[in-house]
Amino acid sequence: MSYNVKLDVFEGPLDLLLFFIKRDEINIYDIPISYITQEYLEYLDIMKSMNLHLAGEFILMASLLMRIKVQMLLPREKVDSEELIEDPRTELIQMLVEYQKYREASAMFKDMEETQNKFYPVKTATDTISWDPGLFLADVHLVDLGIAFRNLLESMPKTKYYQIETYKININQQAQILRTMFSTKKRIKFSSVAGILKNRIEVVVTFLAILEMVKSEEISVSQKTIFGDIYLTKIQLKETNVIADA
Amino acid sequence: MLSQTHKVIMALLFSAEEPLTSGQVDLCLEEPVQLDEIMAEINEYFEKEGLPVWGQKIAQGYRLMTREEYEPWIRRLYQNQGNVKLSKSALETLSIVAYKQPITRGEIDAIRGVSSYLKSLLEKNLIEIKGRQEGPGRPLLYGTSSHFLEYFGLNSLQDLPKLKEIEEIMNVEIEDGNEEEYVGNPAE
Amino acid sequence: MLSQTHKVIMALLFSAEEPLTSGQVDLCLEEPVQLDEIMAEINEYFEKEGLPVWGQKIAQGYRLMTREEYEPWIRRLYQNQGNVKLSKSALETLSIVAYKQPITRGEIDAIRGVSSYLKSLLEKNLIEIKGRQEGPGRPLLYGTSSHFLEYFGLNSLQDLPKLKEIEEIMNVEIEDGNEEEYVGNPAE
Repeated sequence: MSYNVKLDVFEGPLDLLLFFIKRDEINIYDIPISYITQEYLEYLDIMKSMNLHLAGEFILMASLLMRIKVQMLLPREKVDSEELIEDPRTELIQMLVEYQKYREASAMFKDMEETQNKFYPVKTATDTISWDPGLFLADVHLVDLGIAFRNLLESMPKTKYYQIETYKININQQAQILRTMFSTKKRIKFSSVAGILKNRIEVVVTFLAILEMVKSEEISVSQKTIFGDIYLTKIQLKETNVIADA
Repeated sequence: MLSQTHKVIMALLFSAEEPLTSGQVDLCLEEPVQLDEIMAEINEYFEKEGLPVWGQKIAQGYRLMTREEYEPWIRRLYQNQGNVKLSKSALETLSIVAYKQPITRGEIDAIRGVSSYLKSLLEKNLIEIKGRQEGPGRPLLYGTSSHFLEYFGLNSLQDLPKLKEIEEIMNVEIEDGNEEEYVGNPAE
Repeated sequence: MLSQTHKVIMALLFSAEEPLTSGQVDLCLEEPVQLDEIMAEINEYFEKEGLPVWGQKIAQGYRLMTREEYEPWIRRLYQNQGNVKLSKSALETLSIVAYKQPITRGEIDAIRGVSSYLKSLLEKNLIEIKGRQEGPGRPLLYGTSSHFLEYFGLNSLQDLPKLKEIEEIMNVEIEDGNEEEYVGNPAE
């Protein structure tokens, strides 16, 4: 089988299938599934042999085709003659018909584009009129707003963020704050600890400090109900070890 | 000869950066006018004088455009930029958006069978975000913009050829194909 | 009556985005023309017909202008066509206010790296003062207005495209250059 087809012309698996359907004058509502599967797989083989990367959608379609083929080969169970047997091709046919509709429509858009491209809008200079030039330049849409913001974030020097993160807060320091709190109380609610923290980073670091202290058996944590407040309790016995570690 | 009203409307047409609507003309003139009638007269005048322009009814308004026959010269003026045409996949995506709007990216992909790129259509101002779909994930909904109408020379979305008409074209093509050949295919 | 050359040059003048130079005209017509003479004749024609436009000679060439006496109407047109357009810097500022509100001017400037003018956005009622920040100097806090939501067709601020969604739209574009090549990407 020879293919005089440009490799890059197919928009996707549906486009490729429609190419076979048109080329071989196949009735889209009665696709010879075995034949078309073979054509499709041969095409994919050619792509592979040319060391071309196949988009996942093409592989997916291959498996759909093979599934339909198998379903059609299976002997159908006897059913009530009144009942219609669902054709395994139905879903594929619906997809192809729907896609073909818009593919035809896009050909029409192409014609319309070509026609309209022959007209050029008349442009008059307008500098005799005074208006606010800062507010009269470009059409703005919602996505422009998002893109503008995203680009600004992108262009900001990244180091700024890191400076703030590594700045004046670390696990040891937060652990020390907790130890100070434990010097007057044996048990502390986590919510009361979180209450004095200024931002998310402090909460995260403090939480890490708590985990460290639990790991070194300096404190224990407990909870009475699910999603309830967490209690931090100082473990007296291990105190000497911890001080030695610190 | 041209009346004062004709001249004022012509001046507005010349200076407008987007299609001039009847509402805008009424506002500027501070009295209601029959824009369609006046534009018909202005177009008649342009034609009679052999001027290289016409007022096109587009995107719910009128825009002054050069006549088709001057395109070869004007194109030379723009030789370096030229009119960049939309790619095949952009046109496919756009036609799905046009007929099924408002639509999510997932729905577009499902019809095309591949993932679609919306950025260039958004950048060219042909489609825009129309809101979010209710339900899980609340995905963004896309639709066509008013520039879309201008770009394709349409007055409104109702001027889009009905998909039914397209289906009819397709059916004719199918009937043209030879169906009998495949009746006895080994697959069945 | 107008000659073909006059009409072609008129078409070029009408569609040019920049002042039309004698060199450009020679290139488009593929023969040298006396642009000054022809433009004088075209202007004479406009005058005689009472058309609301004329070709103005400036340093770089000729450009199409509307006549001064139509300014009052055109001004009104810009006032109601132009109120929905934003410059790049206004857009940047607006996007920061939209996504980071409530925000102080200092914080906006820090993100943009330049000082920002909020006056025009305030005048256009796209942003508004939301209060004052606690702390030194108690600077004013800005946020978007309900008109902003209306203008962008949003139900609430939660409907703003999320940064993740913008990333999706932007990033996929890297492959968009290959959009005709879904099948044909070289593996290595």
